Amino acid sequence: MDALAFDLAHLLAGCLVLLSFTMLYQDRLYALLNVFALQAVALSLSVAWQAWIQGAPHLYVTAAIALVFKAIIIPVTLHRVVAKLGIHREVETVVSVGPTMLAGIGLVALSIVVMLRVTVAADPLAREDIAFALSVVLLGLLMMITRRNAVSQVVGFMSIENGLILAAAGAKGMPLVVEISVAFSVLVALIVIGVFLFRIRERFDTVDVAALDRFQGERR
Amino acid sequence: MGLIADFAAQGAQMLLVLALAPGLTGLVRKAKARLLRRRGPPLLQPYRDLIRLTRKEVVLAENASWLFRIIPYMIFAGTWVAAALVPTFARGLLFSWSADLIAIVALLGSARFFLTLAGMDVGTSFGGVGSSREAMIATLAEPAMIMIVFTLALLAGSTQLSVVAGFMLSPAIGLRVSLGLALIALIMVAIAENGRIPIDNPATHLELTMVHEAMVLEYSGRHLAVIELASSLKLLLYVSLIACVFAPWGLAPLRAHFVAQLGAAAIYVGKLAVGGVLLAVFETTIAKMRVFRVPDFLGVALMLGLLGALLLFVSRSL
Amino acid sequence: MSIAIDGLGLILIVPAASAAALALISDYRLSARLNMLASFVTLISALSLLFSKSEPGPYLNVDDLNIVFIVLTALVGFTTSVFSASYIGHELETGRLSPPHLRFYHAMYQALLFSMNLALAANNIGVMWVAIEMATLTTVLMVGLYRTREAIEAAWKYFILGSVGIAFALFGTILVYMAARPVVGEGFDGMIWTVLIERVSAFDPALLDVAFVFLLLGYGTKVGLAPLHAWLPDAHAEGPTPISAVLSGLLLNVALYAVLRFKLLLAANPGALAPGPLMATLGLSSLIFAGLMLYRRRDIKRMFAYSSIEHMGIIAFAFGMGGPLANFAGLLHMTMHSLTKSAIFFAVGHIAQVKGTQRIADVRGLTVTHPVLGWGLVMGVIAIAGLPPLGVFTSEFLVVSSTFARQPWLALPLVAGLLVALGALMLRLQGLVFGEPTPDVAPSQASYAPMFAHLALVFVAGIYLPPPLVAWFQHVAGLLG
Amino acid sequence: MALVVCLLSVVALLLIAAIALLSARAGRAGPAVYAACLAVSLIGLAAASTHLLAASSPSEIIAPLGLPWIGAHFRLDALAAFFLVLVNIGGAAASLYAIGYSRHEAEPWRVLPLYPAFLAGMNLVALADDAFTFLFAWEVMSLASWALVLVHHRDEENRRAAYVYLVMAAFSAFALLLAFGVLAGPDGGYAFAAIRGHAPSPLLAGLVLALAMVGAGAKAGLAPLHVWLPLAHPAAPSHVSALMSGAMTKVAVYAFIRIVFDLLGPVAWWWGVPALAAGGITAALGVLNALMQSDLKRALAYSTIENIGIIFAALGLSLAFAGDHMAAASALALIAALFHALNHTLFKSALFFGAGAVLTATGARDMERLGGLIHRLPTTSVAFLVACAAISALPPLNGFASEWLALQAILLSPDLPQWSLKLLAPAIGALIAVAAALAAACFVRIYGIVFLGRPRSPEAAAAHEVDAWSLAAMIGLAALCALAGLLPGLVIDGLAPATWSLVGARMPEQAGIPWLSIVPVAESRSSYNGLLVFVFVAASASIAAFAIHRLASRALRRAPAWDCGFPDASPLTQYSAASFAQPIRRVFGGYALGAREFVDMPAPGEIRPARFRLELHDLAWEHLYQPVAGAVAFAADRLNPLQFRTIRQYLSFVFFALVLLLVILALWA
Repeated sequence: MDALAFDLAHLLAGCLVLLSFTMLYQDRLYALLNVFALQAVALSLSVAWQAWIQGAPHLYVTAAIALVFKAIIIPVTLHRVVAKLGIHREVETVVSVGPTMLAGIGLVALSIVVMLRVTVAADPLAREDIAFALSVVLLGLLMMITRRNAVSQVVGFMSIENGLILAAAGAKGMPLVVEISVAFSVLVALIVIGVFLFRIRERFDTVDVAALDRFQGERR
Repeated sequence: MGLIADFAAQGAQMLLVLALAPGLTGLVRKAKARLLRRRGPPLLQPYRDLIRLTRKEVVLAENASWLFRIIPYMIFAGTWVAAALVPTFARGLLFSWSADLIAIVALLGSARFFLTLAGMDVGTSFGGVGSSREAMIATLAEPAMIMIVFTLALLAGSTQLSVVAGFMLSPAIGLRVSLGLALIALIMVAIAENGRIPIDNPATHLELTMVHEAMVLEYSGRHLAVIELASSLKLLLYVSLIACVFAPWGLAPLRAHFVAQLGAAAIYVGKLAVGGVLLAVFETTIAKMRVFRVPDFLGVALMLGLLGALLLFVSRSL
Repeated sequence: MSIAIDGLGLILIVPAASAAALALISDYRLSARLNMLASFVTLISALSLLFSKSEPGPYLNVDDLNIVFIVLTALVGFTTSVFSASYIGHELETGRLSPPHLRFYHAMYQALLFSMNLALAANNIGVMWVAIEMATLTTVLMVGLYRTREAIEAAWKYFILGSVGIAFALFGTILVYMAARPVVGEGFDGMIWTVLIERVSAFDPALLDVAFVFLLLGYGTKVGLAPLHAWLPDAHAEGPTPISAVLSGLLLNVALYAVLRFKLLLAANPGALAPGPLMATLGLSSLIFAGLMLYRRRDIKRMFAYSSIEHMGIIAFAFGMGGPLANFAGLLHMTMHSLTKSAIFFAVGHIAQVKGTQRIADVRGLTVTHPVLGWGLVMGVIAIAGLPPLGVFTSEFLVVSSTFARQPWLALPLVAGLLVALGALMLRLQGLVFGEPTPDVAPSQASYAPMFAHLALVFVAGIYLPPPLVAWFQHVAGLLG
Repeated sequence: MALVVCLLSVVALLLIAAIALLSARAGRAGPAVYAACLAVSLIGLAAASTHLLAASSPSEIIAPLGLPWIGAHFRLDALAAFFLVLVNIGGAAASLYAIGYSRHEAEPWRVLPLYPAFLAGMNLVALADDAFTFLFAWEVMSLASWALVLVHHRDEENRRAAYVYLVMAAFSAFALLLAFGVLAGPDGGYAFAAIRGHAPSPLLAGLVLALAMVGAGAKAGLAPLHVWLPLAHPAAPSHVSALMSGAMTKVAVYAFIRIVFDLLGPVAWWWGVPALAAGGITAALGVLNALMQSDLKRALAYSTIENIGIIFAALGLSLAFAGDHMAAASALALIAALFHALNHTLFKSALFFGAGAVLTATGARDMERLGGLIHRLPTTSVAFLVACAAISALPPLNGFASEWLALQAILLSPDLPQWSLKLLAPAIGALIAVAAALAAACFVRIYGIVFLGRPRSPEAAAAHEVDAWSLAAMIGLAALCALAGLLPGLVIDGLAPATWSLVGARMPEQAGIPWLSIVPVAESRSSYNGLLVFVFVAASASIAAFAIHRLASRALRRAPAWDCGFPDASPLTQYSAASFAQPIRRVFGGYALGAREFVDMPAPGEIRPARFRLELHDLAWEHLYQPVAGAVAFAADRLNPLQFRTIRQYLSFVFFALVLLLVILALWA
């Protein structure tokens, strides 16, 4: 494993984390979607690179899925959703961006501390990947809980999934990665469909999750 | 032979208390009257009353039950048996083993139980007044009595009256605080139990104050006679109880000679007379207290009894 | 995957095939019968597993740990299909469902059974993950079946929370693989359970710890441990009652089973931190939280959903305490709870149909109008409250007494939680079955057979446990350490 | 052999329950079921009493049930045999009574299947010899009685009573469960034989003692855990009330004795202190409350609490003696406790039967609506009177015999070395004496208001005597009360094996003593002869009656009551239950019951009526139960909003849980 491979993988993984931050930073839905598409591209690149250096052809499938499905189809669909449902364009935040960013930095630090401490046995490449993947996951979750409307939550969830795929690809020689990524894509697809077609629209005039929650299990 | 003698002694004692009881009541009345500068009824007046009552017909309230009619005899029997168990002039009587001090207290308690029931049977308001007040007094007097029994039993190591009396005779007994407390408590209890002033006034029929009289208000004729006899028996019982515990001198020992027993009987009558006069003096010197001050009076008795018992419990190890 | 057509294969193939077939049949009576038939065949083949010992394959394996759960799943799946066959017709009449929905429902039912059987029988942690995700998706679709606002709300909540949980579980799985790789080498072996458990002692403990955190939170979300429980009450309350029964009776067990698998790993690794305290804490919090939440419930199904949370808490606590007694109790409690709770949901389904409402306040005096149903519910609730002569008592007896003997200060909150929950359950039960009865809206057609079958099993187990079962449990309890 | 018979009788009872379950709706199943229960109870009674009187050695059976690796242990020793006798006497009497009484039951199918199960549960508790079986039977007993309390479930009050009862029953079961957990140890030696093997450390022993006090006490009605009892016992049908008060509370006493005397190993002197104190306080408090009730059955339930208090006080004394190696004294106190338990079963069952008869005859439980029933219910009134006299500890009945033994035991306590006991024993003695006196007052009140005087309502005026079965049960129990009071020696000798097995001593042999007296320690110390006292009283009473009737007049005339010259028509001018209790309430009520009187007396000339209002507070309810319930309600209210959060907030819970755990991991090593 030569230095270039390591650096490149490192760089790509770092890109994903960076893009997650950028997503946290966005306050416009369209921009958010674009950044997400970008992250998907970065993901597919890094997966492809992993496929190259690990010599694992099946990872190319995963990369392809990431590229086609998440970099193109999903963002486009979500653009249409936003347009169709006439969601107001800005992202409604619970916590304002500044504190969110700080929290995100804290999360990245946490994940690096945890992961680097525990993966001494694994090879350095895997360590970096896992650490970055964990931070991407945490940032995605942070996004889900600090954003109000469904689209941005879906995006947050998908970035969590990006992190997972990154980790799966980084884990050298891990079997079933393709199956797993496929399964996940199904999940994501269902969520999007749920937002778009799957009855949400015919019931609610907004996909603001708060509206979904207005019925709170039991009427008080 | 011995057994027959024992039976004779026992029977003699029972008849003696029965014969003396009205006399004691009469004595107290007489003494009180004299102290009040009245001539007062003759000593034998109670006997006359009893006989006259037994001759009269019974006037029974319409809704009086069978219980109402048998209760007088039960009261009388209970009191009489209790009185028979107290060593009056002789110790170690035949049946003294059949019941100890606690049993005597309980016998009196059962007499009271039925008396209070009788008060409620006809369903008049006065009966209820008497019964409920009697019950209230009993709830304090009986525990006090039990505490006194504790004290004596702990001193003598027995709840058998004969043994207690014997112990009191023995030189082993010195002057004891607990005994003093017990004596005072016993006197207070005796006053309460017999419905004497200051607890109750046997001579009154003033509705607000009467207790015992209110319960027997509906009785008449022989029933009333039996009840009156029973109450004077009770008075006698308490006087002789105090006498045999705190002044046990002159008690004839077990299976004593006939003459000795006669002498003892004479001494006993003397004791009774003294006790009766003392009671009369006490009653004339103080006034009747309100019904709801009675608990304080009896509470004092209970506390004294408990104190006496506690002192003994603690001092046992010293 | 290549699967020999033995019992192991059948429990997967039969549901899968019948799911496909049911998706095509439109007549709901026929499909309901087919549903029952398929579940029955599954049950038979699951029972056959008891007698045929098969070698662990790369994907599938049957061992002492999962055999009991496979049989239990097949059994409850069968009884529930019987119940739903008699239940679902009524829904059609009242117009809450339409024939296409029913077609979908039956297909999904078999798909759910398939995925649960797969998750249980999987010898590969990746396969297990995929199967559990499938189970999640199918149940989400079924919870949303009624298309009421509430149903969609519940389904959506379940979906989002479940997906996040699934994501965590996947991350944990990846970490486990990474921990395994240095020891067992790259490739398939790194995910095959039987291999992992043999070599686990050499794994890097620190990595296992992190992995277990993710797995516990991930699968724990599916188990419904507080504070990850939020999806559970609504999903139970808004879906069709047979699905509520399957959810409480089976799916929670499957998720917990997954947690147990990984607990086995940690238990077998000397260096790893003991997972016990973590599970015990989560369990205790779930128990007390759910017990208190029970008091303010107004919806019957939601109340019993909270009681499921409570019992999952008890089970997690038992496994967290560890030791042969507590583990035995935990396994027993899992079995008893799934039988009892599904029986209770059967009864609740009847009640909802007869009285036309799920509001506790609108149902009274059942023992007067429907003695069989009412006393059946009484028996079920008594069982779930942990009172004899029913099986849950045995397990709670073991949990409490063994805990108190070892850590008294832990037993006190445990007992307090149990008492609080019992108080709430009994309070509501008295309101439901006693007092002046409320009028019916419809006659009850559904059959009582499944409910009483379950209760009979629980009753027998409360008095007499068959030695083979005990042997299984004791062996597994030994493994769980 | 006897053990087998007892187990078979349990099985038979369960079978009866099953049959009743299947055939209960078939109309007239009631008498048959109760007759069957009666037969089985008598068989069990015979078996247990033969085992007890023959003083045969304990026998054991292990059935392959319950916990698989332990099995269900059953054991019949003297103690168990005695309590089986007790339970089965109660069961037989109740069944006999119910053969007639059950005809008035509106929904018999709610009672029939549960009644035999209740009996079976009580029998099984006494037979159980391992913790699991014990608690199993214990809970079955509680559940069956809970369902029986709910027979008249349409009444809101009854539902509430049943709920409180069930929660308290579960509480007591959990307490016992924890106690057994300590005794059994971490590796779960739940068999009593194994537990007897090793004695726990003093600290653990104290823990077990506390738990046993709480667990058994809560079931038996020991203050301050007694509050459920006066709610639940009256709510059930009367024959069940009788069983609950007469038998079930004794089963709780049995649990206490079994754990503390038998399983807990060598006794320490201080074990007696809590039981002694709690017992004395319970006795006084219970009877005071009983005096204040106007509901007949509730008053009886409170008096049950009083008797439980006396029993526990005697048990505490016995523990103290045993701890100081005064075996004989300990045996005396234990005998007093057991004897009193037996007596309470006898007279309390009879009293509840009487209350049931009054209920069926008049439909009223409120004493203020009763009166004059001695004319309408002649036989019932006799049996009830005997039971009242017995529970008021009047010689020569059985209540006096056992309380006399208890006082004798207290009189031995000065020999105890510990100062705390020296001070406590006489104080408790005083409390018990007060309780006895109050009990007499209480039952004078009950009998006087219900049976004597004039009827206070038309129902009472039109009452009719109940059926022969009920009367037979009441008369039989009254006869047993008299018998046990006249020949206490037989009971004491019968109990000797139990005391042998528990404290290693017994009271002196009573059978050989002349005139059938009983002598606790030595004749010079104290002796009592119920038979002789009875003969005396009877003889002198009849002599007096005979003499007067013979020598003086026997004339008798009926006339209106004189009443001091104010004959009044209305029965309402009689003393009522409340007014009878008023003096005692003024004396004791202020402290013990928080009794408050509010008199609103209009000034002269005003026309508005004067008003009198009375407040009674059950302090345990207000200071123990309500705070706990309030705390739970508060927590529930605070937590409830968590049901109404948004998905995002739920997600954030998950998120924070994850972050927390990760941080912990990061800080771990």
